[in-house]
Amino acid sequence: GCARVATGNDGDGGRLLEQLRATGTVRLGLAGEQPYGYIGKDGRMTGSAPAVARRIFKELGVPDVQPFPTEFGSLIAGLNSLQFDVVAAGMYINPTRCEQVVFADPEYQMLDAFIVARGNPKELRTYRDIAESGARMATGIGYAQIEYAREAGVGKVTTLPDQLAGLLAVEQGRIDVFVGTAVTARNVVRETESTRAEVIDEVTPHVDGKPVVSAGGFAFRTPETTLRDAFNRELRKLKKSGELLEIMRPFGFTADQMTDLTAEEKCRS
Amino acid sequence: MPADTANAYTDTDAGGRAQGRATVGTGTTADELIRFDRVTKRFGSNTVLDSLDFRVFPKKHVTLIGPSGSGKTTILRLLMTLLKPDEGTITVDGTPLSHEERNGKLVPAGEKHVREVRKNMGMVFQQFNLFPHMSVLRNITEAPVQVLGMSRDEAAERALELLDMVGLKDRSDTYPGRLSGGQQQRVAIARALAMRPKVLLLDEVTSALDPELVAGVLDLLRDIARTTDITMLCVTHEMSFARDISDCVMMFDEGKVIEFGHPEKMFGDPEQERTREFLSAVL
Amino acid sequence: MPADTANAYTDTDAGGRAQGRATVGTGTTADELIRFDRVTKRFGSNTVLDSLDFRVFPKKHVTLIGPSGSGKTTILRLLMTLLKPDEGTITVDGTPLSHEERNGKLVPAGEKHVREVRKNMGMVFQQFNLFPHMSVLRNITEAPVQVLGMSRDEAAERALELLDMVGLKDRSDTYPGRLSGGQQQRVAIARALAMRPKVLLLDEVTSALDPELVAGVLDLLRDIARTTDITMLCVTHEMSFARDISDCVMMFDEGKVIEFGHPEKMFGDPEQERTREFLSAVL
Amino acid sequence: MSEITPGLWEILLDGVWITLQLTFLSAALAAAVAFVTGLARLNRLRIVRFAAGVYFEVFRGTSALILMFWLFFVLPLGLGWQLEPMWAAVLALGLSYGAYGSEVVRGAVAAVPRGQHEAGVALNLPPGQRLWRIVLPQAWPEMIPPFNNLLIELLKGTALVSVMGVSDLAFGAALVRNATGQSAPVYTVILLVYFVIAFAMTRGMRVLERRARAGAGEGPPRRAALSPRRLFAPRRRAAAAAAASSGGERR
Amino acid sequence: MNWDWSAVDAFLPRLADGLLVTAQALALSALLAFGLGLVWAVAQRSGPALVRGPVAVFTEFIRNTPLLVQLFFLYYVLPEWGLTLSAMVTGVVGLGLHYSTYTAEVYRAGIEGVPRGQWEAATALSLSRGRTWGVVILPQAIRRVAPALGNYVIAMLKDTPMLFVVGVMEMLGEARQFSSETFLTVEAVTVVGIAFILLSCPASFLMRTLERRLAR
Ligand SMILES: Nc1ncnc2c1ncn2[C@@H]1O[C@H](COP(=O)(O)OP(=O)(O)OP(=O)(O)O)[C@@H](O)[C@H]1O
Ligand SMILES: Nc1ncnc2c1ncn2[C@@H]1O[C@H](COP(=O)(O)OP(=O)(O)OP(=O)(O)O)[C@@H](O)[C@H]1O
Ligand SMILES: [Mg+2]
Ligand SMILES: [Mg+2]
Repeated sequence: GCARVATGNDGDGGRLLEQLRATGTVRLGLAGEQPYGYIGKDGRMTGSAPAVARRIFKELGVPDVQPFPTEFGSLIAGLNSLQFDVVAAGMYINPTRCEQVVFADPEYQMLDAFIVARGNPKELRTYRDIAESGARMATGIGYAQIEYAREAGVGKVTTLPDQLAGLLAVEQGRIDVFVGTAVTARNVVRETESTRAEVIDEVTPHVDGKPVVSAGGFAFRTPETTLRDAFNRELRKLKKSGELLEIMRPFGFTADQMTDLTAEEKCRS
Repeated sequence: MPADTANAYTDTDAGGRAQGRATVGTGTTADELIRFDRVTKRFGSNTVLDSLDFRVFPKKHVTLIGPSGSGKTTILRLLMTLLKPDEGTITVDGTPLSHEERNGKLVPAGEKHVREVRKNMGMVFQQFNLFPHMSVLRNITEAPVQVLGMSRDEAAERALELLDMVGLKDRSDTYPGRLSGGQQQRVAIARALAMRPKVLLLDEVTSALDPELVAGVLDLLRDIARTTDITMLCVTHEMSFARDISDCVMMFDEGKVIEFGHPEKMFGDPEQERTREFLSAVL
Repeated sequence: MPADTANAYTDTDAGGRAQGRATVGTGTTADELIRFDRVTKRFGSNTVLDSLDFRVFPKKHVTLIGPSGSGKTTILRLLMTLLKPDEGTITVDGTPLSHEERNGKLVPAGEKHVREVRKNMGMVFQQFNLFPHMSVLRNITEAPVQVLGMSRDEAAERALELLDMVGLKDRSDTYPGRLSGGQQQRVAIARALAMRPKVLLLDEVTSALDPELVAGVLDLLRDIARTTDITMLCVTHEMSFARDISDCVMMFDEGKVIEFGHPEKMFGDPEQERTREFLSAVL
Repeated sequence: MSEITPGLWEILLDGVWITLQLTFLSAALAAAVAFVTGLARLNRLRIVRFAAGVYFEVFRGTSALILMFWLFFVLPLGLGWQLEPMWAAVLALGLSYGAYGSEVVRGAVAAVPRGQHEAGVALNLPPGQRLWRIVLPQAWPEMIPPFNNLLIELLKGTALVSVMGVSDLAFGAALVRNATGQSAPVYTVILLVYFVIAFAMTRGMRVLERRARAGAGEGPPRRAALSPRRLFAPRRRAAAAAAASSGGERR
Repeated sequence: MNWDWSAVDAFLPRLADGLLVTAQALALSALLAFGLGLVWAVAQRSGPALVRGPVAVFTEFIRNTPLLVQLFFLYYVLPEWGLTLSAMVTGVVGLGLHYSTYTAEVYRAGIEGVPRGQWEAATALSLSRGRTWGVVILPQAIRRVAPALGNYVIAMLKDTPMLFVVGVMEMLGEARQFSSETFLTVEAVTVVGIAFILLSCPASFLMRTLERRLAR
């Protein structure tokens, strides 16, 4: 079909879940970012978020998941313009984003990490270091890290399509530091067996002077609270049984990164 | 000789100084085939035809002569509705070209009306204007099929007759690009005749031809003039041809008919100085 | 009259049937300015010049005549190195055009060598070929400055002298597009002379001009022929001009010199039937 | 190229298929738009000409990428309905390349000699028939070479949809690059693939042109010699000359 | 449609930044396209056979493959081969190189339009090859093709948004950044779209006037 009519906000929690059950397929918006959602070496969709989504949507009676890879910066716009049904990219939950979409409860929490040249010549360990040394920093389009950097007083932030571009830019000296989530940064450096770059782990961002622990989750269009609530119920079951960690562990997640934070809390902070 | 006595001049022709209206042939107003009433045509500030009046009765053959730019082509193009007059009325077979009656009022002619009156006219151009992407046969049959609603077979049969007449029966499957100029012009004449027009408009049909090809085309036109009832309006510089076929020669200058009459008279002993000058230059 | 006795024919001219070598002027081989040795030029299968031999001594004025396509322009273009001969050697002022000696061996001429021998020649074209984007003055000074290494001032001074000579001193700042054909051609002549060539090649320099402009250009060339030492090779259809300035007229046909001699003789009483025919057609 | 596993090759192949579909569908839309707009720009009525002219100017003035962004992200938010990404892409490409194509149609139709129109009138053919049977068959062969250039531009333009997340060839390349962590193999491969597609399309258009000219009563065009520069786009010279002389921008 | 004028206000300063970058990128890549195109054209007209073939193949290749992919290639592949260009340089080189293959055709048409007699006159005056090109042929060729070149500058302008894919913060890049921070996509993208129409319509109108003037 060519044109679809939007479900629109009819104030009753949306009917997307019914529709998904009817078609049996849900489309996941991915950002091509490891480990959250990406295309693997075998050419198939993989990542923690699709894995979790597959499990939960099965429980919800939607057997099929279809990847819709796009750029991180286009995820929310793509979701709202109905190109896919769910953002499954481990997106950090923050107040600005909460104005645009509704989040399920986070499935993980995480600190940030820096990819820097081997030996960390500029000695960058915190956002403040970047601001003070005037190092050239890059991150992804639409990443939450842009805001964290601004908070710390970093003047200019370059944006690159993904973490691989970031790693290359560091290796090639185009930038001094690429900022991403801890697992992402660690994975990309490990996977490419980079000899020219290394990862500074566990960088804590600050907002309003207070340290922030970021937490990421699935996002839905604002009216679709029924679907979100159903999703949350299943997610909580997985958390309680510990199955969530089992699903996410192959992608580099650890018990530390499991969380009981709720979307509501993260939307407020 | 004043124009108002023109009708009496000879049996078939009017002639003389054209202060009033030039009239070719005799009959009542109802019989007139072509009638220009105070027709004025301007291009920008250039007045090409200036309140022109003339009439032609059926079956007459009229030759228009005059210096370059005097408006001969313009007259034919007005008749063919390729141009619209700025003032005045042109009537063909009793029907005005540029107006029609609707609910008792005269309104500017619609496409349908114009196409209806256009059926009376056929035109042959200096540059032939055959359709290069159609075979000779198709060039001739296309309009009868599309406009007159003939069947393809019927149209083809008639086209072959016409091709036979113009001496090109064996070239019916050829494309125009393969024909000589003279052959192309003969096809163009056949194409115009296929629509069975009442009036045939011929605009210097031989002047784009190599000299050795002119005779063939003129002979064909002589034949047509002799053997058919068709009315002809013909612009030509071939004076001997004009003398052969014309019932009347009209001399144009500066947007007016300055003299008209039987070819013997016009070529032999024209009254106007301007006509004499012009003829001595071209003869 | 066999060609090998040609040198004795008159003081300045050779003439007669050109079975052997046409020679214009007298002197030793070392003095020869232009020399064609068995030069053959073909375009595809069309042999335009067929083992052509001729010599011209300095300060002579030679006119080439012959029917269209006989190869007159080709000869000038070969001399100007706009074309290369297929066989044979062309020598100008003792230097072969298409070969040079390097380390005692004859090798095909390089760009530098060709440019060196080209300096001997100036050419004026039928279509003027002035540079439209340069002023008249710049047209004339460009080559002396770039090629001869003159200073701009010196070149300009000399250019103004030349413009004075051709009667266009006051138009030095004009662009060629603003000049009449005759004026353009006079500028082209000045431009060629500015390089102080030994030989001036003129290829139908008046045939692109309106008739009333021809005389001015020919008068200028007559002046140049009379007052300078320059050698001229001239293709023209202006027979009276050829008669005035030429020391020798060469008649070409089918790639050969079929006759040559003093203009009085050539125009008055040519020996070859072909020449007579040609001259009766053009005179 | 060993880094590209069969699964990844499959992604690229799917991408080629999407690219071909996109090219074909948007070319069809563009052709329709080009004919409608191009003929409208020659219409008798001033208002029709003006409207078509405005369309032409606006779409020629916009950047194809921005138009796509707009159709993808703005139109749905504003209107509350959403096109499938594929169809939004076809719409964006078809509308903008159709605008360029209208210039080709207009030029070719205007170049049919006046005498042909007049002969049509003299034979009393109705306006539609004059256009359809007389004018267009003669204009059509003239349109093919510039249409070929446009088609190549359109093929190249399809790569823009990858920015919108449509999984065409260029998007497939980004996925493969991300999966393998290596850029050189995959980008070299897909540049070659684009080139091969462009080459095949050019050859196809040449055949079409030869047919059209034969159908228009002309002899077949002279066979181009097999030099590398002619091998590709033998009629480009004419196109460049046209670009140099007429209002032709690149597409 | 909920249109937010305050969003337009907030975006305008960013648009101005983007416009500056667009202008820089356009100016530099246009210069590159003009220069390189001339090199291709001259090389194909009078270079040695050994140069002509490869130049022909190379320009055909560039011309028949997408600029977007070429940008990725320059940005991601060249560094693997040891040549690292900044985003801006990548954009300028990519855009300039791509369009040089178009301007080459324009120059070629222009050069072929210079009458043969001009070459011959230059030869007859013993002007060197370089001088013949530089003083006689090219000035005439370029004069006739100036409007066509201008049209390509407009086409290049409309392709500058592609540079944002390698991180050049031109107008569309600014709009993307702005909307990913504020989610005011409608306003930002619409404003950029209008900006492009406002830039390129008068420009192409100007070019057409120039063309008509030169054609006379
Ligand atoms: N479409 C037009 N636009 C402007 N002026 C025109 C047009 N058609 C004809 N004219 C002008 O009208 C005048 C008469 O033209 P017309 O073609 O009728 O002359 P003619 O008598 O047929 O001349 P010729 O013997 O040269 O064919 C001329 O001055 C011509 O320049
Ligand atoms: N570049 C060329 N390619 C092919 N054939 C050529 C070329 N130049 C000249 N020719 C042919 O060479 C022959 C001689 O030409 P040339 O121009 O020397 O004759 P010409 O004596 O100057 O004639 P004209 O009096 O017409 O100028 C002609 O048949 C011409 O067609
Ligand atoms: Mg006329
Ligand atoms: Mg000649």
